[in-house]
Amino acid sequence: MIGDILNLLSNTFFSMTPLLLAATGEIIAEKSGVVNIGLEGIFLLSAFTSATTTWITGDPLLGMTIGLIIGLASGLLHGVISVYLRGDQIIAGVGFNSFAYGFSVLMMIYLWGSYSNSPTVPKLGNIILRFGGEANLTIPPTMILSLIIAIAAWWFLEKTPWGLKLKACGEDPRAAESMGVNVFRTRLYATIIGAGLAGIGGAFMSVGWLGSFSRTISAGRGFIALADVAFANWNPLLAILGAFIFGFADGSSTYLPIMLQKMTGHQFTAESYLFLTIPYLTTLVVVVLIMKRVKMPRALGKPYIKE
Amino acid sequence: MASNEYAVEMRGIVKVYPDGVVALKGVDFLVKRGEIHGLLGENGAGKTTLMRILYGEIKPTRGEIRVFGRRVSFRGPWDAIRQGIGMVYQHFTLVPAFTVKENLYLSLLSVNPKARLGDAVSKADKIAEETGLRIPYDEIVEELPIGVQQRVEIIKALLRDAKILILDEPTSVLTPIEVRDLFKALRKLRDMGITIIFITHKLKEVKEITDRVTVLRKGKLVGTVETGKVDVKTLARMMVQREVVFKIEKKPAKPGEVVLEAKDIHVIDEEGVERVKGISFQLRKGEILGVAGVQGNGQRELAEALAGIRRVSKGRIILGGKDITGYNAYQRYMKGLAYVPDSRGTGLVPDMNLVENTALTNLYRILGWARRIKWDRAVEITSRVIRELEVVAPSLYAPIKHLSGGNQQKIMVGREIVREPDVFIVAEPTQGLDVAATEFIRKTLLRLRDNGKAILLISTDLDEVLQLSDRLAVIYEGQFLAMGRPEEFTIEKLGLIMGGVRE
Amino acid sequence: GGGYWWYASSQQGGKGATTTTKKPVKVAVLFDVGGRGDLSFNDMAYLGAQRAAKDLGVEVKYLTPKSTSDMIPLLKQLASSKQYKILVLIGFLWTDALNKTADQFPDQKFALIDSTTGVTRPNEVDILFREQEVGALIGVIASGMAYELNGSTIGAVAGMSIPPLWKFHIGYLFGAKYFEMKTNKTVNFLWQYTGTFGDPQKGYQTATQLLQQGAKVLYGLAGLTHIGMFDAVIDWNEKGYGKALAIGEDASQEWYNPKYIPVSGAKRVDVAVYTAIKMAVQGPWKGGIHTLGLKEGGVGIWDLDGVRYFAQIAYNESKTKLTPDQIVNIVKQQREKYIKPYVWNIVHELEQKIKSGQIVFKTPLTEDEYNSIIQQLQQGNLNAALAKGHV
Amino acid sequence: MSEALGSWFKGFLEQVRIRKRQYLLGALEIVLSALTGFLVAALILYFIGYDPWYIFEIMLTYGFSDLGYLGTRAAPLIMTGLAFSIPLLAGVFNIGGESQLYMGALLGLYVAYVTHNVWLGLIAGFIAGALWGGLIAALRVYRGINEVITAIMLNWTAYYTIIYIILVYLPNPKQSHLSVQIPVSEMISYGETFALAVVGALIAYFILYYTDIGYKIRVSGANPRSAVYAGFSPKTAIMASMLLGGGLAGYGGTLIIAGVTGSIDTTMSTLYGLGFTGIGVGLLGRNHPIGIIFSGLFFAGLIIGGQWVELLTGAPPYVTDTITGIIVIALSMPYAYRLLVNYMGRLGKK
Ligand SMILES: Nc1ncnc2c1ncn2[C@@H]1O[C@H](COP(=O)(O)OP(=O)(O)OP(=O)(O)O)[C@@H](O)[C@H]1O
Ligand SMILES: Nc1ncnc2c1ncn2[C@@H]1O[C@H](COP(=O)(O)OP(=O)(O)OP(=O)(O)O)[C@@H](O)[C@H]1O
Ligand SMILES: [Mg+2]
Ligand SMILES: [Mg+2]
Repeated sequence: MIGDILNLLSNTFFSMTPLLLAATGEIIAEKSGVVNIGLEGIFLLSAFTSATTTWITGDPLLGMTIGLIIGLASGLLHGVISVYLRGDQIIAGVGFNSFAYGFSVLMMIYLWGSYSNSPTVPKLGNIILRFGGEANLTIPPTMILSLIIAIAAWWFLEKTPWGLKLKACGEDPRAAESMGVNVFRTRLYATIIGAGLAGIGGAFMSVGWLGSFSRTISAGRGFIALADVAFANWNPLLAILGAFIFGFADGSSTYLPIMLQKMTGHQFTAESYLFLTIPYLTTLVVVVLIMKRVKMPRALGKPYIKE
Repeated sequence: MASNEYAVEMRGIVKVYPDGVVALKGVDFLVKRGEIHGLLGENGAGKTTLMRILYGEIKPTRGEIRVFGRRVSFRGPWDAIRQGIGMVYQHFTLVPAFTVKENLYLSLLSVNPKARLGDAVSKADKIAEETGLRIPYDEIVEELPIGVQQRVEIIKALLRDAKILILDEPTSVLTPIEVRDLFKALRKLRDMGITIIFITHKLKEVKEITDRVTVLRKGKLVGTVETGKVDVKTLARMMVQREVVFKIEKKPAKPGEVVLEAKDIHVIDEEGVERVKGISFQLRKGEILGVAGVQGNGQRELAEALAGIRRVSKGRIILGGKDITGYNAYQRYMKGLAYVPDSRGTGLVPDMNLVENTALTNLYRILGWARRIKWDRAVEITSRVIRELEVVAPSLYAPIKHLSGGNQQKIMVGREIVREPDVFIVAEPTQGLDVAATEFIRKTLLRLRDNGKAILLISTDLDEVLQLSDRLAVIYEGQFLAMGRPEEFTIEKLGLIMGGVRE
Repeated sequence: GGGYWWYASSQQGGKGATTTTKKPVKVAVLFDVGGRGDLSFNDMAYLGAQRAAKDLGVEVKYLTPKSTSDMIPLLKQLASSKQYKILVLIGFLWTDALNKTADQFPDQKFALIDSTTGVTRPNEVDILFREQEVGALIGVIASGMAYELNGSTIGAVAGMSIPPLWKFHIGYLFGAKYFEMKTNKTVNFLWQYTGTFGDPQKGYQTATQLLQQGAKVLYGLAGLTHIGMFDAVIDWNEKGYGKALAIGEDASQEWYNPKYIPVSGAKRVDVAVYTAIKMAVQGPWKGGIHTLGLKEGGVGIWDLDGVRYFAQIAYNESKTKLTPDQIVNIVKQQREKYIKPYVWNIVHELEQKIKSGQIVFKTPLTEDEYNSIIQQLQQGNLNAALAKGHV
Repeated sequence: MSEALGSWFKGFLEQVRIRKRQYLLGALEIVLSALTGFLVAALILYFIGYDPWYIFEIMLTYGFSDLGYLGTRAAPLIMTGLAFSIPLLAGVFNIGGESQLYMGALLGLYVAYVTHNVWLGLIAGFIAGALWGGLIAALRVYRGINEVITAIMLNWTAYYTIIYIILVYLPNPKQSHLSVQIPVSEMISYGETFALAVVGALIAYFILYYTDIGYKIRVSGANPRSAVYAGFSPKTAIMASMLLGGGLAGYGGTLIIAGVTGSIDTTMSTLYGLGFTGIGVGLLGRNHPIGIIFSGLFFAGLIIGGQWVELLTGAPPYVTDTITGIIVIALSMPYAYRLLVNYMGRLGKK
């Protein structure tokens, strides 16, 4: 039993990590007024590049670094489009997702002639706590990193002058500018950093978790991360909670039926689809229960136009 | 050396906005060191545009700028700020969701990145000392009265030790008392050697505070004169190129029966604060009831309650003998009530065009079969507004945000006037209007009254209320402290009562 | 072991290739939504088609529809183009579209793989599989392996609840119960639908849950999703949480990690595709519904040649650093280590029963039917899964 | 009614006349961005070894040749496009079009199946979608919950629940992977499917720009404070926009059932992804119903043509996703091209 819980927690730690990283990044970007729904795409590209790098060099850490860099690059692209070219941030994101999906697989075909998945590559190690028997807890270091980043992000936004400037850009760019904040540059940097974090998340999926890239590796998690941002009411600390709750509920959605099956011997067929709704309904219920009025940045998604 | 006698030299400034509007057609603008320099001009003359250029917010299409003799070309306000330029906008540029403290800190950072929150406060305190502009620190900006917000704006600019301070229509939302304090502060600043550029439409103020004045007209320079050497009439003529009458002749009122009656109404706002504490009054046909008071004393809430935008927590409202307390705004407008809010941010939809904005309160008049909107009707109405109020606009279909403040105001007032309402509630109707427009709107209000309309005029402009109203009420902390005929009040007396002092 | 059929055909094919010299015949293979890269029937279909191209010298074109709403228009356009000797449709999603178009194009040949319209038409062959048969063999083997890992629980990571998986489920459970019956060793059985064929992380999670509940052997029936299951099993061993093995399906997937994936079930979609094309271009063509099972070599357990064949492909795609020989050797050792002779005996005996037609499995038509079969099996009533004969 | 339509049409022409320059610029922008998109895509294709021009030729010729096919493929996209854009005008970010479409399809299918009447099905579909959308709106309006969470969570909940319902309550005894089916005799033609979609879009256009509720929706989105001032409640506007948007998505879902498949399969491949594509369709249509009709057709064409690329060139289908992605990105920044145009203009003068 205790073993089950620990295992459930281990699962949670894995599945919450990319969510938390991406959500934190997105919060930073959105606080500056830029929304980036291309997270799914960033996950894919970074997961792919980091897997590739690791495959070539055999060094997952280097792989993850490249994943980060690709994330930053995607951020640069989205930043330039939505800040300087006043592009529609949502369209750009939608397009980027489709591009990333197609492109990562094309590259995979190009490299390995494979339509499905990359070769298995070495993975980052995990912290393993053994409590005897089948009671083990697996903690991916990246998860700890993601916690640190989330807390740091909160501190940065709430406690530092840069944070204040950044938030001003998301609240009222005109005011911010009149107070000498360079809105364009701030937004660009925020977008780049935000995407970078998502990049780490994507890299984690392939070189931290599975040890290979497959074309559907992100499986909608980019959008869950977006939901987490709103769930957290744009507060990185709450994003930790959100990611955890979702991750835990997600784990439970497979744990419960298996558990019941083991106890009762009844095998779930169609009903398993109902179990699969657990994480989504849980999140919804939690939100309905705890959510007070959201405080989203007022200039969110609106390009800053001076004249 | 010669060039250093000037704090600001702008020469041959041309500005063409992206949508092709030519706002400035080669303007020369020279400001001496340490003077208070007035900038006058009709609505849409280009004052704000010129200042936004000086402040580096937008780039001139052509022309050269020197600050303290140095040739400059700003990439953004942050450059201007480093050159010691500070600006207080017509529409404030504070982050509404931040506290005063945070706003001040933010602007301090732009000149001193190593500053800490504490520094901002202490520095602000010092400035408050010198200038007498007192402000709270921990309040959320958007919850502050306009007057206070403006003080924050000014201190914000001074925090960055601005040597040149631009004020765009600072007085258009202030009461005489507030204006007096402001002027005191400005004089102190001038004595401290700070150069001030002061935009206004109120010629009295120009005479009172400025050393020299520059007048713009339709994006061209009319001239720069020593304030001492010209009288108000001359300035007005320079502005509008025609004679302006300042005393509007006013027939005696012939009040008819009561059309609007408020019975002990109370209003509680979002924060649960009671903003209106039991106000009763009767408004008769053919009379103007003025409400004077300092911003934030509940006049906004009173007006909104009467207009049906806010629920009353207690009391009744009777319109034309009918109890309309339960009606929403839309229904009241249909019943012949009209309301002009004190804030364009409320009254207008910036991204919608003139026609759509006119439709806002005229909606019920342009609905056809199956609640269909007859746009051709809307266009007619809009054209009428534009014609009758001489609105300057690129086209019927230009987004309203591209109009100058004054022209926006004209649309907002005009669209109500053309409805010929029986009861007309107007707040700050001439806010930010040039003399001509002001004159026009005041005349219109009188005309409506003579045609037997009932008007409730809420204004911080005492000249306005004294000049127009047949009866006058003074509001203080949600109550009418005094009610009487305008002759019974002097400006001084009013000021005292508005400050809460009963006689 | 499995695919006799394939060797047979490839030899014939050799001849076929030499004979075809004139301008090549065109055929089109229309994948399922999602197309290649599912590590399952789409990829297998591609193999078969490629081999057809090589052996029969036909020119094969491929197409992946974006969704089921594209299928009817595409079929119509392709059929009326009269360009393609045969249109090979992969996967049950095509069933309805074909059913609605086949009659309008009497002289266009169609093949529907892994499903049937239930209608016999002269211009249409439907080839589907008796997955229960391979499932059953795997069930026995898995149970045996579980005991070698001194456990008694076997599990499966399944994709979505679709007809082919119903059949796998029935077979797999039947096999486990058959093993129980023959050895009186109880086998605990865990089956989990992940609701997706494309989410390796879900596969990983589900697998760890199953392993945590004591499963020793996991059967992968979820395409890409069960790649995650493989990874989970590998990690489980490497982390020393316990010993566990995985089993692949459709293609031989031993190469992914021969140490922990000693065996996979075969579902020869490639053969089906190949045969369909062959019938169309070389004849004799005969419309109708064929089901392939152990007897026809349509399903089975990959033998070492099969393992080597796929290891070679993976090696060429540099998806593994191990050479085919190395892989085959490891697989050989692991099989010897974990699949004891007594298990093979049971397997062969069951295989005989099936091939000889002594027993025939039921094929459920609705979720209800499927459920009731599963429940009775679970209660130990093996015959509930049989349409003919009994054990 | 005719009077209404008549003068509405007059008004429409009037708008076109007045905004000619605007519309021309818009068109120019679209053309320019499409070109840029194709250019960038071409480079990438070239570098990974495909012949871009041949590929584009196929996408365009095959994508836009079979009009019936194009129309039906566009129909649901137009609807989900509207489902995103209409709420957006009221200030709501509705990415729930996906599941609003599912719900519509399910109920539409059920009703059409039992009543043997597609039209009742379409109505039912609309209602189902509207209610599902209304749920999101209600949570946003009365509980202040951000619509993005609600939408994403409801999307997946609907996805799995519908599969369950089909497997357990609406199984098709003949084809085990399908839901019950509406008889072919009852189904509508491709032409009708598209026509019905266009009608839907036109009605949306009429409501948005020629009725008071539409006007209220737009005002509330553009400036809630003004809406309150004018005496209409932003909350009502949000509800209305979501009911309308969701309803149209559901209607679109039913259109697929009624016009194309006649049933839903238990892997949801009949419906999956249409809602998400709808986001792109709506925004590319500049959130304007008429524009959305065209962007819907555009997307449909790319999808259709893309399938042929694989058939004729052997290039993987992912080539199309890549190209589409790039083109969409290129279309996201009209301003960039305005800059370009202005710049050219200035060069011209010099
Ligand atoms: N962002 C803009 N885009 C296009 N035209 C603009 C823009 N801002 C102002 N204009 C136009 O430029 C002209 C000058 O505007 P400006 O605001 O400078 O006038 P102003 O002198 O400040 O008037 P007011 O006294 O009413 O504030 C006006 O005709 C206005 O319509
Ligand atoms: N009398 C008042 N009491 C309390 N708050 C006020 C008062 N007047 C204005 N405010 C708040 O200050 C903020 C800015 O004031 P105001 O509404 O006049 O500016 P605005 O909405 O931008 O209109 P405009 O465009 O005319 O400046 C608004 O959010 C308003 O809520
Ligand atoms: Mg101005
Ligand atoms: Mg003004």
